[in-house]
Amino acid sequence: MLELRKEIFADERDDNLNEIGKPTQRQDMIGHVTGNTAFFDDHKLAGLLHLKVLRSPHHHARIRRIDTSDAERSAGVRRVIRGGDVPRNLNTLLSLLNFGKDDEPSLATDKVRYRGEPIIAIVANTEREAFEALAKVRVDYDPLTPVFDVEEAIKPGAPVVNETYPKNTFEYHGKYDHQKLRFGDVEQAFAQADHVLEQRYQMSPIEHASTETNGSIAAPETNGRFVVYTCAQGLFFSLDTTAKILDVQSNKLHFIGGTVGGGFGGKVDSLTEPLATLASMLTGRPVRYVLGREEEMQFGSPRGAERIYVKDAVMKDGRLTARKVRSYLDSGAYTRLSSYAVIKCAAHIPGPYTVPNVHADIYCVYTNRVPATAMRGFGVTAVDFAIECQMDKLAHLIGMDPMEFRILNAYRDGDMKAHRREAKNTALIECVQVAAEKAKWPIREEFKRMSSRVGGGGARAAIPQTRLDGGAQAPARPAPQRTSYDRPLAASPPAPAPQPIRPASLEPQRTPSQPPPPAPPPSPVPGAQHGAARFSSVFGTRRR
Amino acid sequence: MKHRGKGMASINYPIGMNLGGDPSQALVHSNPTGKFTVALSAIDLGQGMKSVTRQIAAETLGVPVEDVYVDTADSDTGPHDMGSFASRGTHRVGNAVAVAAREARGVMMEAAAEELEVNASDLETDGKGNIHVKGAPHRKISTKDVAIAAQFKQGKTIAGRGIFLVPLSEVDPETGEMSPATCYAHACLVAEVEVDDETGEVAMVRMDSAYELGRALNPKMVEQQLVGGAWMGVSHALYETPEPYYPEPTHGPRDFNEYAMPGPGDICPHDIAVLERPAPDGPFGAKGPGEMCANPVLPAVANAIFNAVGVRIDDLPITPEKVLRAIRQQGGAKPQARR
Amino acid sequence: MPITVKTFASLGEAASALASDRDARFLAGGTLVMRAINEGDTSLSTVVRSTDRSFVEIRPAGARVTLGAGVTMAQIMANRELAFLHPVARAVGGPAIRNMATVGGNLFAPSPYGDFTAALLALDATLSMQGSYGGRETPLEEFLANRERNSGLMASVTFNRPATPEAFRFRKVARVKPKGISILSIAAHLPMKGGRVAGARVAYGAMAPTPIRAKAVERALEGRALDESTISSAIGAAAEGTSPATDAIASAWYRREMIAVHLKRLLAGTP
Amino acid sequence: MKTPVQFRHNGSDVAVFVDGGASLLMALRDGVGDTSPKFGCGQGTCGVCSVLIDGELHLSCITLAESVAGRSVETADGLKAGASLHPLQTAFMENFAAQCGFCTPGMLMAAKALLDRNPAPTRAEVVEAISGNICRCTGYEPIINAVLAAAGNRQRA
Repeated sequence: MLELRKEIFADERDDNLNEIGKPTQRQDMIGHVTGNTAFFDDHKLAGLLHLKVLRSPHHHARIRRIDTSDAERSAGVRRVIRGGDVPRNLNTLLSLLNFGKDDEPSLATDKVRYRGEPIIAIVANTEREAFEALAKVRVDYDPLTPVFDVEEAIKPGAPVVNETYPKNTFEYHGKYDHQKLRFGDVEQAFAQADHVLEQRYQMSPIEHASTETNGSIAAPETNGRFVVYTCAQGLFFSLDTTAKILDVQSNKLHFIGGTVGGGFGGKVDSLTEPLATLASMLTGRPVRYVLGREEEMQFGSPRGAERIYVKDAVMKDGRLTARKVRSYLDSGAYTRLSSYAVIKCAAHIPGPYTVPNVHADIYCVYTNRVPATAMRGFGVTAVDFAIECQMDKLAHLIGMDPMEFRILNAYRDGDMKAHRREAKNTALIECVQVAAEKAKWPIREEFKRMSSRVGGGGARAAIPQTRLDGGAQAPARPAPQRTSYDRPLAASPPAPAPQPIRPASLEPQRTPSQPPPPAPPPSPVPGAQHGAARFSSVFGTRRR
Repeated sequence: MKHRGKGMASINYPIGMNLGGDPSQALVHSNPTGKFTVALSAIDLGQGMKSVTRQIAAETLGVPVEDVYVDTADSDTGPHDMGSFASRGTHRVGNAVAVAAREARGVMMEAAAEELEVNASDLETDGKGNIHVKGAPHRKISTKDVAIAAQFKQGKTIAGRGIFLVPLSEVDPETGEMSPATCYAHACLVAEVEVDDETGEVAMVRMDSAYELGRALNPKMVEQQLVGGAWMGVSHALYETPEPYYPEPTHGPRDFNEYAMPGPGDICPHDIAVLERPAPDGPFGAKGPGEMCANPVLPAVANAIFNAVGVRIDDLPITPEKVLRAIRQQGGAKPQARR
Repeated sequence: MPITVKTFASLGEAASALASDRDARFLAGGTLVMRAINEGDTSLSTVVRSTDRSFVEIRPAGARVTLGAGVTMAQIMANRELAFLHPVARAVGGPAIRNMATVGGNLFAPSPYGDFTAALLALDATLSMQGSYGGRETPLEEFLANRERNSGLMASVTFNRPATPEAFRFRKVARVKPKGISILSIAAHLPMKGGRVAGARVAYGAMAPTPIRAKAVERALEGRALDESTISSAIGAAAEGTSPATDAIASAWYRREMIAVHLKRLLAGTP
Repeated sequence: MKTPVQFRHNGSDVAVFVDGGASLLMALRDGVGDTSPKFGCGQGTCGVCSVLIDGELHLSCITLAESVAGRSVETADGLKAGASLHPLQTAFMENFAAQCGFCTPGMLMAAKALLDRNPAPTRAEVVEAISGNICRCTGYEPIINAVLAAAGNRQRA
């Protein structure tokens, strides 16, 4: 059941709209309920061939020899594809954004780095014939010691998973094995804290488990082009990745997709498009490459596991004064998108709270498992689990209500965030207040009166002097000039930062003075706040 | 014996990715009878891309939603879009569609002005397929007639191009200074669970939540995301993983019998409040509910389990085995203060 | 080579076809064989079927019930005289699977599957196997002991009708509701004579590579009233003789810990 | 070597040639050209290929195509009566019970199998009826509500 709480922030909206905000029926719904919606696999082409890949049974092994002679003679086989047949058999997805080094082959040649890594592709008339041919491929391996634990993998002398990154960590800024976040001085805050709590959290890998598995169908089109029916979550991302791996011009490829049976991040890797297209080029026939369910679950890329250490400093009165995070994202054998999740994670620390001292080191670590990829909230979901469990423990530790503890530390408009950008358009406090009300979770009056729009900025907008690694200091910066984000409302003088609240358990009778609720805003100028009008502020060169 | 407990968590979520710049494009054009097509390469994976951009285009053009059809995704006809991930669709593509629709609307109004012999600035749309002089609704012309005139008489193209780009944000190697996103969605969720202290089984009792996502462009589709996303959050918290004994890579599930997710018999009531604090740079203020809806559920469930039986499980997923071992280690369930 | 499908009118012919071709598999409900084909099991090149009526027959009359090996879970749920087996049949898969899954197939289903077989074990089932030269009877327990090495074709299964409806109890424990695969399942036939258990048979699913009897539990119950002391001594013996697997759903440790808890709940009649 | 199979498909007779061991799902999608049943696993564990055979719910991916010879097969593609939607289809639309839409055809057939036998199911009966069908988008709640609505039974017990 969903209710719209229109009265909250009403002064910031113009709800006088025709189509926006209406529960209009989905454009695609009738296709869904009639079964007429066409997914990639619903395009039927004459003379369709089927592609299956041989996958490594080892977690980590050197490939000594591959013998495909029996497979090539097997009934119905049109083509056997080896790594050597792939024009550019080394890629990394984010190379399209100039981020990271090519580190992953389409088909392994010298070495396999995870169980399930593709080695040989077979193109045959039927799926059965492709399976029979796969069973006839002979591969000799020299098994190597695998490493599965992120903290084992970064120890000196650990087996090297991926030679592109010999330290088993992604390289940031050409010099670091992790991404840093530095704001203030956490060590000093720990020294002065009433309580310090350090805990370890483990996010598990997760399978996207879309009901439609990954797959694509590639076929020769007119003018020497190839059409590819795909389930890709990024159409040009997949097209350009395929063009790079096959070393063809992008306009040789015509990708058709856009209607996907669930993605959740599991269809951004172009797991099938490059090989299906290559197979179509090599055979001149339409080729279908669809993962089976076990393949999808075990060898399609999952959400990466994360091991997160959180160390916090908290005062008796509930103020969070420092947060230090060390996190290891398990990227598996190749980078895919984990290197980016690390950046997203670093920017997210310390969560939606204003903490004067923050320190984070986030690592992208290689292990001998299926490469991880994007999934719904990756880089954030895991660290939110860690931070919010930690917040519950801290509230318990100082005897404060967890809702009130969140409200007290919540970031507010005008506060400076650890990644050195001003917090704007914040609404955490209001979410906590409404959730408490819905759940009939009692919170004290002064907490019900607090607002994301009051009490931020001022001293809280400044950047503290920051201790950098190697002893250097980044200078403090005073509160920045107001930016284009600020609304007329901000004209009312920013109230002082909230007074520390003594936890009820210590002194229940004492209720400190709170800033008054914001004055009722002026009634909106007609049109001035129309959603469309607001776009004008988007374009141009606003600095974020 | 069974124990009930409540836990909460609050989160924010960055809308969109930012690595190498984050652009989306859209093209909007009218057919000769005033019906509009939005051409995209953006992907609909069920989140409702085709539908939400359709409403944005209709609102901006000032025509009924039935007069707009969204065509996606064909790389020959749809202009570039980064893709459907990072909760960027509504915000990035929505903005691009709004820009394209505004350009098309401008041509449409010029063409109408020429037909009505007034200044375009004196005209407005009624959202029902007509354009009329402000304050004089009887002096009107239908979008159909405008399109026909533009096409066959005036030689005008009622069309628009739109792009929305979040420029590249450099990341400082030493301090991590960066602009990871342009706006943030917010949420707070309360989970109530029931824990069986003999088996370690955790059953969901109910969820109450508040999600702030700028603007609910379509409340029903927002509800789809939030209800389904919270279910996935429960699944992450209590059930699923392809590596049940991580980091040991053994006993991986091979099918939907072995891959545990909450069944229709495991779900609980979920009451949701939606707050709308418009993002200054969002299409009609919208942010993106797609990913963040699952995030508060994981910690809220873990915290509820502590409230119920006094054990902290910091290692996902929180299986009955982990809960049982922790309760045993603690010497039995230790229920905390009821909420 | 491509797969050949051979359909026979009689089970005897089907059995001979199976015996003469080591790459042949018998197709009943399809839940095992069709999946193997879809997933590229190349060890299988012949599919043998039979349209023999007896294969899908239910003979519920009398103290011993007989089910053709091709009888589906849905058929059982539709048969009033088999009410005592309805909870067991309902525990197998979802509605579609129950329209396909057969009694015979369940006997071959690897752990943690085979909850129906556990019930048959508690009801002292005997199997009639159709070999290429005539049939033979095999106690279910004996069949399971060397299940992989059994030759011939399952024709039907015959088992006890519980003395009274209350005398038969079944419980399946799963993570996912209502259609999860087993952490474990327990079936118990506890006929009472003069307030005491007479002829107890208790069986477990998912507590060993195949469903097994819990003989120590049976001993603890036999000849005693179902009171607290009896139940607690039964619980004490609950895990005896079990060798559960660790899989994606549960660890061996957890299964061993849970068997006592759920046996207690089954015997005490608590949810 | 292909084998001919004849059966009734949504009320009309069809004949297709299949490979040995081919599933009904392949026969429907590649032979008949009805793509409303989907491939989700080939294992009988997800339900997106659900169809009715002689009125009973079956998983077409683990049904041998030859085994439906002479029988009647219904798919989501046959739910409509001419141009007008089946009450279940209308209810799924009104309740926004589909997102990506991939599980929807199978889900609809599971629901039809229930309502054909039990026109006024309880919530528990609906839950049981769809328990073999995986949906990764919706969290099941809107689907359960849609089936109850189609049955004209809003009871939530």
